[in-house]
Order: sequence, then C-alpha cells, then structure tokens
Amino acid sequence: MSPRSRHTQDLSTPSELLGGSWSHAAFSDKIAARAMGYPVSKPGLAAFLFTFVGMLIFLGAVAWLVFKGVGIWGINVPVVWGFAITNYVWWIGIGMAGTFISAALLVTRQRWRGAVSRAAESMTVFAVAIAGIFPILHLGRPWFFYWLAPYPNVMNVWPQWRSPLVWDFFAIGTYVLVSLMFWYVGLIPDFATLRDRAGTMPGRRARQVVYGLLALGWRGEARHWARYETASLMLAGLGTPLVVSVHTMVAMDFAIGNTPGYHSTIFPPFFVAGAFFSGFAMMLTLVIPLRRFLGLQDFITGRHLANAAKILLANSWLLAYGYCAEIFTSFYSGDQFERYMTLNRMIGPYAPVYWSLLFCNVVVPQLLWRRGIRHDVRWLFAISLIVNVGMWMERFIIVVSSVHRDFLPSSWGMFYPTAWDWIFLLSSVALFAWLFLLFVHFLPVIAMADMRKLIQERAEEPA
Amino acid sequence: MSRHPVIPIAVDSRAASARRSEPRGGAQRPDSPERRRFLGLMAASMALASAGCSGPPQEKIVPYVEMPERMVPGVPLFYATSFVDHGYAQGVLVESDTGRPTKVEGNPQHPASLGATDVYAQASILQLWDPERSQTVYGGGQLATWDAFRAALRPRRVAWAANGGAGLRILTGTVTSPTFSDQMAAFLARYPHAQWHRHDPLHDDRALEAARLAFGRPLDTQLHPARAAVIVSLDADLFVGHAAAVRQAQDVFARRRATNPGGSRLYALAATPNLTAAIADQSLALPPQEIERLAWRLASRLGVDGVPQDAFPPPRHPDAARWEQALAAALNAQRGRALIVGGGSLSPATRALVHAMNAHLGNHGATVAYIDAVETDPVNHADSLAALADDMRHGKVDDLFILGGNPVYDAPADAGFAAALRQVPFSVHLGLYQDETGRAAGWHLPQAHNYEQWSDARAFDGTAGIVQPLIAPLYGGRSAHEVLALLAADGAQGGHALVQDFWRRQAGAAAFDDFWQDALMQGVVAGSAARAVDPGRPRVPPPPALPDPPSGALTLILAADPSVGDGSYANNGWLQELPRPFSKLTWDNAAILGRATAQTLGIDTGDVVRVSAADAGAGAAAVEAPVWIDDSQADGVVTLPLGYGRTAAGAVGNGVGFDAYPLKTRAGVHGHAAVRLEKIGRRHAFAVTQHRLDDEGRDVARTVSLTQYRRDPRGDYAPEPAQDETLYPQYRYDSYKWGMAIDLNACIGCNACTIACQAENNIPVVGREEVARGREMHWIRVDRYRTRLGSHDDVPGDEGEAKQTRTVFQPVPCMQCENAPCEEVCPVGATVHDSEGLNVQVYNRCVGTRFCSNNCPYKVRRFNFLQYTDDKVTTLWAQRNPDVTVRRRGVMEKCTYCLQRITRARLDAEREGRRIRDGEVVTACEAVCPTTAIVFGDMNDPKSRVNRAKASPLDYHLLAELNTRPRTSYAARVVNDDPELA
Amino acid sequence: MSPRCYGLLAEFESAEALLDAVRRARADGFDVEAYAPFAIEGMSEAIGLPRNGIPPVTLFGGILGGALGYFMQWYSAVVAYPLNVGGRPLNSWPAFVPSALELAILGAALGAVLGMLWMNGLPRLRHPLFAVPGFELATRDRFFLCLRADGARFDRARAQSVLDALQPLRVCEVPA
Amino acid sequence: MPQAFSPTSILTIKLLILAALLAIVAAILLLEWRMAPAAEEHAAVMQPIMFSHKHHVGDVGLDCRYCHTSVEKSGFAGMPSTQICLTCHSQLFKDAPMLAPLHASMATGKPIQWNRVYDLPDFVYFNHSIHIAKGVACIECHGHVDQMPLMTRQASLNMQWCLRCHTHAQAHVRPLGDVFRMTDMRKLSEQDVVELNRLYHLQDRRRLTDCSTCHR
Repeated sequence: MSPRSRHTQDLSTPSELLGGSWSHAAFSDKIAARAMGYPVSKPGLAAFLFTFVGMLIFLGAVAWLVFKGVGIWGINVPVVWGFAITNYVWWIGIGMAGTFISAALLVTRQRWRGAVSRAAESMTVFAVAIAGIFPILHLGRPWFFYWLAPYPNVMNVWPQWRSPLVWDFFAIGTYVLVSLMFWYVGLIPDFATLRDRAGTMPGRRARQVVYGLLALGWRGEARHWARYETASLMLAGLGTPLVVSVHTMVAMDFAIGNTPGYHSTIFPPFFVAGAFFSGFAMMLTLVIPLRRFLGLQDFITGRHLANAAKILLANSWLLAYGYCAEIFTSFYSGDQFERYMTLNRMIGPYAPVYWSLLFCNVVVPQLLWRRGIRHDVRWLFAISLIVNVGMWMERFIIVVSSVHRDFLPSSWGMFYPTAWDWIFLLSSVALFAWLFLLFVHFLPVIAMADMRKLIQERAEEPA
Repeated sequence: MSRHPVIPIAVDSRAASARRSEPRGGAQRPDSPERRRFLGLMAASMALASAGCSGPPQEKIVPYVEMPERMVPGVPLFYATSFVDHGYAQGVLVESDTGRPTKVEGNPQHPASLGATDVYAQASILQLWDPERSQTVYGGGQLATWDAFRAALRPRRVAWAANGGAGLRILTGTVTSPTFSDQMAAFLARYPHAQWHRHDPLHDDRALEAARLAFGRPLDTQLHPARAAVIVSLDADLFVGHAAAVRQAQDVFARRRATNPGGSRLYALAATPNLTAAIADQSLALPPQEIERLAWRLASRLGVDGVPQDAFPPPRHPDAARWEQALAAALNAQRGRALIVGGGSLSPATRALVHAMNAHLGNHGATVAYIDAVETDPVNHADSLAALADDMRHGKVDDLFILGGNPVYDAPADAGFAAALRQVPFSVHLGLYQDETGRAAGWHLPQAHNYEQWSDARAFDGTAGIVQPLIAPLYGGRSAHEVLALLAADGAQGGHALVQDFWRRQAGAAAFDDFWQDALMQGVVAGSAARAVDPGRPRVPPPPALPDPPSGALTLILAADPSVGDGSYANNGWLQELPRPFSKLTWDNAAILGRATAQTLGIDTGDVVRVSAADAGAGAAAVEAPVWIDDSQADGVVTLPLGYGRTAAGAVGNGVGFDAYPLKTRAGVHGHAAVRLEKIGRRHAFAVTQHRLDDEGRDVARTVSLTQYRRDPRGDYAPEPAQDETLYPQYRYDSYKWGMAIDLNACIGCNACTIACQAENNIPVVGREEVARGREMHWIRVDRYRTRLGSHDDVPGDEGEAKQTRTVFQPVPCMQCENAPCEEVCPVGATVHDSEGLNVQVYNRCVGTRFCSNNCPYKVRRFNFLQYTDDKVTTLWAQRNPDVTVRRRGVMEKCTYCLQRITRARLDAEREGRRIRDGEVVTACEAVCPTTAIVFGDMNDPKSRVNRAKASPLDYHLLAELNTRPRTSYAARVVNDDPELA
Repeated sequence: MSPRCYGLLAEFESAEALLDAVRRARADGFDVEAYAPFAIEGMSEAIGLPRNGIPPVTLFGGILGGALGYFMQWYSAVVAYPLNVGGRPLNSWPAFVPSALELAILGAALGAVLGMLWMNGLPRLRHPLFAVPGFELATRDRFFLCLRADGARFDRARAQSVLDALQPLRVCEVPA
Repeated sequence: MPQAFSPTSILTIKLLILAALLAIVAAILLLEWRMAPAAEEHAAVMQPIMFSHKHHVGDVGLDCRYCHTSVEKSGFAGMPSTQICLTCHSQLFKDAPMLAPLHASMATGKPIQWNRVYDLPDFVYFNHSIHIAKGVACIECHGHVDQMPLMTRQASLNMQWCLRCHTHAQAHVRPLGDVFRMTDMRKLSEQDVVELNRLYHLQDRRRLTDCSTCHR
C-alpha cells in the first residue's frame, strides 16, 4: 500500500492484524495442536526446569519466612515496609494490563485485542496471584491474615473498615476473582475445541476428560453464543472500572497515610498510569518471545507491538507528569516535611535509585518516537525490560525513601535489603515465568473463538 | 501470646501506688519458707511453657503448703531494702509477686532516693535473675562445695592463730556497712597482723586527697544545690556516678523547672560530655588542665587568700577569659547562694582549692556542708591495692580473701595484680560471677545477691539502712558478712543473726524489736544521718603542676561507662542495650574525640585507633578502640569508657567493646596521663539508636532564652490547630482522661525512665545486630538534640552560632493521640481508643501489618520482627511482670501509659466505690525519674498535677500541626543564659 | 415419529449458509438450534434471541453486592461492636464506600457469569449431539443446524425435505 | 465420536465435588477442636486428690471463701494451702487413702499440683475480686458447683461469652448477699436493676467493652 494510505486507513482492519491466509480449520489446528502434548523443545524444557527450580526456591523461602519471622528481611523502624510491599505494588501493577487490554479494548471494540488478549489475561491472573501472596507474607503473623475478612467469630470483632488495607483486601480479592472469571469465560469455547480435538486423536483420552470438564459441555449453540457475548461484554464493562479502582485502592494504602511522600492526592491516577505502564511493558516482554518461538507472527503482528509501544510512550508521559506534579506540589505546599522528602529523594541516600528510575521510565521510552524502533522487536524487547526495572525502582522509592526519613530526625533510619529480600524478589519472578510456561504448554495461547471471528470478518471484507 | 509465669494478678489496695503508700512487708518472718515457695510456682510456669498451635497445655495451680501471713496470692508486696552500689546505699522498695522479686522502685523515705532510683538499681533485678551468675563453689578450678571450702579453711585458721594473721589479707571494695565494719574490727583485733585492703576502681581517691589537703582529715562534702542560685561545675557531674547523684538531681531541679524557670543558673566546664554540662545554662568544653588553670585564676580573681596571682597564664581557649570574668561576677553577686563543685579529672590540689573558694564565698553551711567520711576507714584505694600487690609479689601474702570486686580485671595496670595473685598460696574470691578474678583465684565462692542477703549500708549522708532479702539465695550464695564470719570461726552465724546482733547492740536489747521492725519498714535507721561538722578554714595547697600533653599527644580521661559502670554490670542485657546518653551507642564503648581534634588527626567516627601511653616506649600498654566523635568533647582530650572488653563476664558481656583498664595507672589516678592515637586502618560498625542529633530546624525539642521568656511569659510557643477544625463530631472523655506532661527543663537524659519501663513492661533485649538494624524495643526513648537557642523564631542558621548550640534531652513515649493516625490504618482494629482516651494496643489481635508504625509520626511503636522475648531461659520468666502480656514474634507493641498500673488503681477505687485519686497512678517512668520531669494523671481533674503542669505557657505538643491531639505534652526548655557569654 | 429422536442435524460449510438455513427453517416454523465455532454476526436475531437476560442479572448482582457490603460495614462498626478508632465517627461512611464498591463489582460479575451459565443450562457434560460423528467439528470450522424433534410442528419427512433444500454437506438423525 | 462422559463418570464427578466440600468442613472442625483448651467443657477434670465440691459445698455447706481465701481481695481466687485442708482433715478421714497426697505434701513441704479447670489465655486479665465486688455471683460462671463431684468447666470462656455480660452487665448482677449462694439467679425486677446499678454504679457498656478492660 502507499505511504499515504497507511496513515489514512483504520489501524485495525483484519487484514492489518492478520498475516498469511488462514482458514478457520488451519488456524484452529495450529493453536490447538500445541495443547495436545507434543514433546517440548530443548530450550523450552531448559526454561521450564530453570523456572521450576526458582519456584521451589520461592516455596523454600516462604517456609523459612513463616518459621523465622519477617525479621529475616532488612526492614526495621522506621522502614517497616520494604521489598515485600514494593514487590506487591509492582506485581499488582503488572497485573493491570491484562484485564485492561481485554476489557477496555473489548468495550471500545478494538479488533486487535483478540490476538493478545489471552496472553495478557493469563499474565494478569498469574501476576495478581503473586501480588496477592506478598501482603500476606509481609504480615508479622501471616497465619492470621483471614482476620482482615469479615466472618462471624467467637471474638465478636470485625475488620476495621476505615483502614485502606481492608479496602485493598477487598479490591484485590474482587480483582482476583473477576479476572479469573474473565479469563475462564474466555477459555470455555477454546476448551471445547481442545476437548473435541483430543477426542478425535488416539491416546488423548485424559486430555479429553480434563478439557471436557473445563469446557462445561460447551457446544457452541447460537443462543449460548448470544448470552456468552453479552456476559463477556458485561465483564469487560465491569473490568475496566475495576482495574482503575483496584490500583486506586493500592494507591490509597499510601495516600491515606500521613507520611510525607505517601500522603499525596495525585497517587491514585499516578499509580493507575504506572500500572498500565508496567503492565504493557511486561506484556511486550512476554509476547515478543512468545510469537517468536511459537511462530505466531501472523496473528500477533508488528501492528500489535507498535500499538502497545505507542501506549507505552503515552504512559511514560503520564508518569513524567506525575513526577513533576509531585515535586511541584511538595514545594508549592510550603510544608517543610514535604519539601525535605522531595529533596531527600533527589540528593539523599537513595538518590541513585531515584535518578535511574527517571531514566528508565521517562528518558528511555522516548526512543519509541522513532517508527523504526517501534517496529523493531529487539528494541521493543530491550525497552520493555528497562521499563519493568524502572517501575520496580519507582515502587521502591515510594515505599522506602518516604518513610526512612519522616517527621522526627531522631528516628530516621536506613533500609538495607538482606539476601532474603533479593531471593523473594527474584524467585517470585521465576514463579511467574514458570506459571506462564505452564499456560503456554497446556492452554491455547490465542483466543481461538475471537480469532475465528476475525478470520470470518476478513473473509467478508471487500477485497 | 506467650504464656507468662503464674497467676493473673490484682493488687493490694494499700499497694495502690508503688511510690507513695506501700505495704510494709518488713514484719514478715524473713527466712520464712514463703521466700522459697516461688520455686514451686516456677514449676507451674514451666508447665505453662510453649503454647503450640495445638491449644494451651494442661495448666497446673500450685498453692502454698502453708500460706504465709499477710500474703494474698496474686497481690504484689513491696519490701523496703537498700540497693548497695560501690558501698553506698540507695533505698529501694522491691516488688515481690508471690515470692518473685520483679521490680525495683525508689524508697521515698531514703535520703539517697526520695522515691527515685538510677539505672543500676532498676537493672539490678535482672542481675538477680541472671542465669549466668555463679552457682557453685570452685576449688582449684574444680567443682567444689561449701563444706570443702570450710575444710580447707580449718588448717589456715590454725596457722593464723599461731602467727596472728601475718600474711592474711582481706580485699574489699568501699565499705560503709556498720555490721561489716564491726565484724572487720573484731577480726583484725583477733588477728592483729592481718591487713584489710580496699580496691574499688571507681573510688574517688582524689576527693579524699583533696579533703586531706584542705582540712587535714577525710571529710565528705554534702551539697545543697537546692539553696544555690548559681552553680559552677568544674568538670563535675552532679547527676550520675556517685552515691548522691539521684538526690542531687532532685535538689538541683527543685528550682529549675517549667513552673519556675530561671530559678538558678548553672555553669559547667567539662572536658568530656556529662549530663550536668548538657543541662547547664552555659557550658564550655575545655581540657582538664585548662579547667584547673581557669579555676586557679578564678580563685585569685575572687581574692581567695593564699592563691598566688597569675599562678597560670590565661587559658588559650578564646572564650576562657570571658568565662573567667563572667564566673567571677556571677559568684560574687551570689555570695552565700553560690556553689562550686569540683570533680572528675581535677587534681587533688585544685579540688582542695574548690573547698577554699566555697569557704571564701561564704557557701559553707549554706550550699555546702561537711561530714565525717561515711566510708569506714577511708583510704586511698589505688595506694592500698598497690601496697597489697607489692606484698603479694614479695611473697608476704599467704592468704588473700577477695570479698566482692574483680581486681584481676579492673586493677590499675601498673599494680600487676593478676601476676602477683599467682604467687598467693591460698587465694579466695567471693563474687556474683565467676569472673576474671574468680577464675584466677584458688577458690571461688558464689556471692549472695543484694536481694538475697541480710546486710546494711550507709547512704552518702551517713544514713544507715537495712538490706533485707527478697528471696532465699537462688544458688546457695553467701554474703560477705557470712564469709568473713566463716573466716573467724567455723559454723558461724547466718547473715540475719550477724546483722541483728550488731543492731541489737546499737539499739539496746529492750527497744530492739520495735527498732528492727521500724528499720525494716522504713528502709532507713531513723536519725542515723551524720551530723555536719565544722571543717575549719580550708588550707590552699600550692598550685599543681599542670603539664600539657606533649605535642601530638592527647590528654587521657578514663571514665566509668554510663551503662556498665566499672564493668560489674557487663552481663546485664538491659544496661548493654541502654543507649549511652550522648552517643546513643549500644553494646559498645568508643574512644570519644572532639571534632576539631579528630579532623587534625584525620580520624573519623568508626576508625579504629591504637591508644598508647605517650611517655612509654614501644611495647607499652596500648588498647585498640573505635573512635566516636562528639561535638561536646573538649579538644585535645580523648575519653575511654571503662568496663568493657570483659572475658569472663558471661554470654552477654563477653567481648563487648574494648578494655581500657590497661591504660589505667596509679600515676594516672593523680595527674593527667597523655596518650597517642594512631589509626590502624580497621573500621568498626556501631549499633546506634539515634543517627541524627540535628533537629533539621524542625524545632522538635523547643528551647527559649529566659530573657525572651520574660519578655512575654504568656507567649505562645506552640501554635496549634483549634479543637473545632473538624467536620466530625468530637469524642468526649467524661470519666477519666489520662495525660502526661514532660518537662524538658528537668530532663537530664539519665535514661532511668527507659530502663524502668523495660523492667515494668517485659520489654525484651534484642541484641547488638538487631539494634544495628534499627529494631530496638524501648517504649520510651530519650532523644538527644543539639539545638540552637530559641531556634523556633526563625533565626537564619549560621554555623557561627555553633557555640550557642545546646543539648536537649527529650523523652518520647507514646503520645496517646486522640486522633491517633495509627488506629485509622489498622485493618483488624488491634489498636483502638478506650473510653478514657488511651490508645491501646491489643497484642492478641495484632496481625503485624506494621502500617500503624508507618503512620506514627513519632515512631514510638516497636515491632517484634523476630522472637525477641527469651522463652527458653526459665529464670527470666520469673522476673517478668505478671500484669503485662509477654509479646511474641510478629506483633506491634508500644507504651500504654502503664495500663496495668491504671487498672490496679481502678480496681481498688471501684471496690471502694470512689474515684482514682491524683497521684494514685504513677507510671514506671514517672516513678523512677530523679527530677520528676514526667508527670502523669487525669486531665479531667482540674487540680491534678498533670493539669497544673500543662497549664504552663511553655507547654506544647510535638508535631502539633498534624492535629493528632497528643495527650503527652512537653514544656519547652528555658535557658537561663548569661548575657556576658552570649 | 419415534420419541427416541433428539432431532435432525444438518452440516454446513460456512457461517453464511448456516445463517441462511436458520432463517429458512424458522420461517417454516421449526424449533431450531444452530451450532458454530464462533459467534456469528446477526445470528442472535436470526435465532430469535435479540436480547437476553444477562444485563438485568448483572445489575441485580451489583446492587445486592453493594448494599450488603455497606450494610455489613455499618452493622459491625456501629451496632455489633462500636469502637473509637482514632477519633473517627462510628459510621465513617466515606471510608465505607470503597469496600462496598468492590463488593458491588464482584456481585455484578458473579451475576453475569453464573447467570450466563445457568441460562445456558451449563455445565452439561453429556448431550445427544456429542454422540453424532463429526459434530466435534462444530468447535473447529463446521456449522450445524438442528431441527428439534420435540418441536411443536416437527415432522420427520418435512424436516428432511426442508434440510435437503438447503444443500447441506450432510443430514443425519440425532438419537436422543 | 463417542460421548466424552458416561453417565457413571458424571455421577462420580458429582460425588467427588461433594466429598471435597465435606473435607473442607471437616478440616475446619478438626482445627477448632485442636485449639480447644485442655480441660474440656462439661468434662470432669482428674485431680491428684479426687476433691468433691458436691460434698464440701453441697453437703457440708462450706462457704466458697473458706478455701478460696483471696477471691474478694485478689484477681486470683486462691487455692487452699495444704494447711487449710488439714484444719479439718487432721481429724476427719485422716487415714483415708484418698488423702494420702495431702499428708505427703505437709510432710515433704511439696505443694499439691491441681489441674486447672478454668484456664484463660494469658493475654486475658480476669479479676475475681472486682466481679465479686460488683455482685457477679460465683454461679454465674462456675455453675452449680454444689452439684459437681468433680469440677467441670461450665462456660466456653471465649470472648463472645465474656461479652454476654459485659454488654448487658446490669442483667447479670445480684445483691451482694447472694453472690456466694448456689441458688439460681432469680429474675430481677426493673426496680431491682435500678437499685443494684445505684449500689454498684456499674460502668457503661462502652467502658466494659473497652479492649483495655481485659487486655493489657
């Protein structure tokens, strides 16, 4: 096509979003085949084992933590929250993009959603699950975490509803359940496909049963499809505000506090933007190797990546605004504590982290202005990694650098991570990767029903 | 929560307030079995051990076999006794919970206490329960028995009988005990050739020498600072480190608090930071020689006759000259109402001069009085020990009995005591621990603890007090009395009989029983205080030679450590973890240097240096010490705290810090030793609880100059948001409304509150590493700030003002905010308000999110990051306060305003159908405070002490702008600064 | 007509064919079921289900969740065990909103999903159609039309003829 | 293609789901039971001496305070010292084998170790004296001791149970004279309640349900 027309035409016509010439059958077979338990490639196996070990390390670390106490971390007074909460906020942020992509793009009828939605939703489910673990682990007495939940008890006492932690408890709980439902509902027709495919193949009885159970006996009846579509739309409609509210609650965990650096009205939108930022970055980090190794270039096209890259760029500006606003308000407020906190971030002991997070989250993404970079997967991959790191550092700065020097100079202190802090961070990443590999191995990595629709539409397109 | 020992407890109504009206347990038959019963109860508490997740174990109740009279199980009794430290008595009331001594309070009737105590008295209770105390007799390094020892004694006794005790030596510390002195006199009469030596590493030999120089006889100086309008301290610390410290603190601040600011003016010249200099209105850091020169010039300026004109050139320090004038002026203006105190590092001649100056100013009989030395047979300890060591070396000593003390560790290095001890055929050590001496001596005998023995002792003013046991010796230890008696005769009487015999002879058999009851109940022997004597006109000795250290060398000061003293408390976890007042250092000592000195030497805090005597050549005694820089240290002076580097203190005290005794010499006791410092390249990490002394201009601990205060006494020193600035309805607290007022004018930073709180509230010791991580657990901490005077009106901060900076100590307990930020964020409601406005922490509900700590602007909340409370060592269970829950791992804790004491008082009041009286609830920190800087009470009672305190215009709330509405408030410090020196 | 028959099943090549077939069959008054590997545009109208009951269920779930959520907080904080928390009023309604909101969303989502499953009669692991050889392609690339035998105006012969007229790939009977 | 699931397999699946649910319930109950205090409710607790309250209180008619001496003065009701037992048993049944441990205790000076029946967690501070002083009868918590051959726990002792009274104190008090009586609570009239309130000036519900009332 001509350079002009590229710019003039709709960004998401099927032809733009679907390479090659795929029939329903061919496409279905390609995706479904992966779930039929063919032998795994050597690198695939290596990756699995590596992450598996990481997962075991995570479990071991948890056991030791519960046995010994949170004292194995570097936390202290004043810095009672360290890596655990940093990791939590980081993971929950990553867990945002999935639902947002599926839900928001579905509501806004973005056709390019289909190809990436499944991967994104899976990412969400795993990230949120891991995020959910950390607040529990960080408790002094984790075995009593359920005291945050309202239930009739012999003590006649209830949760303290004014605490943002309780709001958060409900937000995360809701988010986990809803994104699970969203994910699962999307999977039902695909499970049916896998069930039926397994049924036709020799020696796949076990899979037929398992997928059959998960498919709940889906048979693609027209009325079912009608209700199914509506329900998905409803979930999407709910998911979009939910995503925003969840991260707002996470932001409140800090904003409700009175500590300079926490107590800030800009936090909710700021956190949401940051969440999308890290979420999209992580999505790129996952999807780029995925399409490479599974040969999905025809379904997850350069257009998809480019679109994600643009959102990344836009988000980095939102964050940049957030950073500026924080600095401005702290000085504008004339509050000496706020002022000191801001200066301390810039020139205090944690300044290096602060400046490098600015570099990662604001400077680096500017590369995406160049079309060449947006369409070069190597660049995109590198940038997405950098952004992930940058976002983690941002969470760290918010959590730690704010409290380590608050009101009374007499009680100022420093936080130095111990080996255990690092083990928990890294092994949680391994755990995440492990879960994602399992997903790739056992489930359709692309929402087949949605893609078939796309194929259908392309067929109907006036050539 | 963990299961803590024994029974839930209520309180005997008469014991309502530990301090004011306590039951007199004295009448109890002392060695009555009940003192031992507690062991049965221990068994019970063992049965309670370890609450697994399998529900509580079957718990036992263990009643008495015979219920002791006046004993109500579950109701603590208070026994009056004396805590004897370095020979002198401090009257205390020890709380006994069903036979377990658990807490020490001051005895209001006792002159050295007046209801308060120092940190050592508080920590002594932990020492009593220390599982590492010596538990058996050792003979020749082998386990032995008392019988074996007695058997070994018999032949010796025969020998002494033959030679009149030639070669028999007894070494004790400072002795004021009338009974012991009497025993000793008898003993020496019986063995005329035996000799009694004295060694106490902290004994103030110079004071003795000074008295001899000035008056020709040993006299003790009695200070009456309450009568003084001007007090000048020449390197003397009025508030710590000697028998009268606690009392003097109260006297000094009788006229220096928020209620009457500027009642007196306190000048302090100090070579090394001390509490007096810190609280002083004007203080100046000078090397000891300079201080002495200034003293002599001042004396001649005052016209003290016998003082040569210009004995010394004017001191080099720029401010010294102005100080000289200012002091002269101030002292002359207040003749008869002035007080000069010399101490610490001053040479005997100069301290004699101080007596002369006081006499010259007509302070004798007014602010200063003299009594005959309280110490029995006062001698120069350094000389006494040196003489002993010489004799030992020359084989003149056959039998050496060391009754208490640890000379092998703390004798002056040049005495060579340790080496000499090996040449003594028969050496015996009686001690609480099998310490360095206990291991070197032929025999080691376990000593009965202060609270396990019968004894007596005199206070600084001569007042005698009976020491009665709270519990039978845990490890079969015996007192010095008993051992001395044992030397004289086999199968001698017990301590109870010995002490009673002596006092029966004093009081007369007839009146004895009443006398005895009274003495035990009051904790003092009525009318036993020494009479003041007329010292006569003091002679002025010739000025001392005051050589400056050779160039490049520094003047050495060896000081008792504010926490472990001379080292005898090294194995006490509470004291080791108690932040040192100035450095806020824990579990360590350090070579203290002034900033300028450190810079010229190119040394920084944390550098390890080798400190060696300047005059001695290579191979001379040297110690390796990490450096700590303190701005209030005089330049050219290095201070080494004693009492560390123990090798046989126990698991807690061994290897903590460095041992400075190798640098202690007999010569050093008289003159000023000079030392050289050299970096050895190593660095040392300290465990510090406060890293910032600068208040960052946040004006946290407020100071205001007297002139400014006089200008507008009603001035608002603390603008606060109005009560009605809220959309929410206000909670009302109608019944009681507990509040606390802390007077920064009176806080001397002695840390007594911190450790009293630790004892009262079962606060665990976390250890060096945890403190270094920033996880100390103290519920009330004493912050130290160096603030500029009047820093709260925006003076542009220029460093030229540096000399005007003052140290302010600020005790910080929980503020008990009415709008508590911590409560709002707790997800499980583990911290909420009760109907009297207390911010309560419910440990058993806490899940440990720690958000409350994040949200606490005062950072007074403490978290059990690990299992800090020692739930293995059972003797430590016995020490714990059964009224306070023992916290386990993973829960937040904090100051509760001593809720258990409030509850005691409430129960009594409720049973009697009345309201709680003002002063009936006394928090642990308030009770122990020597200067009553802390006042607690009901803010709904208009006449309560706390309301009176809060009425002061100086009263302000910490971080009031956050509108947390604290119940704890502070009174800004008013500095009575001398315009001359501004 | 044997009662042991579920219906008559016709297999089609394309979505268009199925859509067309559905319209015709319904015009002829049959009870129609259409099976496709994806949701076909316009099928819901064709099959006679222009709108369904999911939205109201969702709304109901949302309201229920929100209301219960707030009530629970109010009851526990004001009635069951009133406590003075940091001087805040017992019924601190602004602080009670967030949890209620989340519960509202949760209720709505549950309503939507459970409602969908319930109305679709799922889960149903066993169904006559699954027994039909080749029906597994309904989740891959084939499109099926089923005329229900229990339909009011079902007649074996007539059904057969109607289906033949649509030129399906094949027609077979589905045993019940 | 054959059906993926046979009717039987579907049945098994349903049964499995049911079983899973039951298992969860069972697990919770098991935990509850494991956490319960050693002395079970309404279960007799064995003692070193089979002491019968029924005999001493019911038949002999001893007053509670004869043995539980400190109940009015202390938080701890007080367990009788060996001495107190012997005031009678140095004459009565002195040779009964059942009382051997008693004499042994006196001889050796080793106390008798009774098993606790009412065991509160250590973070709960219950005080007998104040409850007595405010007219809460023994029977309120300990039940009909006079009918118990061996002591049994009559209350769950969980927080809910404590709050029963602490939320409605006035309904659970009786005149001081009746506090040590083993007779059932007689229904109090409105006017009695007012009267007792005036007498005891009971704290209001807010105060009595403060955390600090029982926890420190």
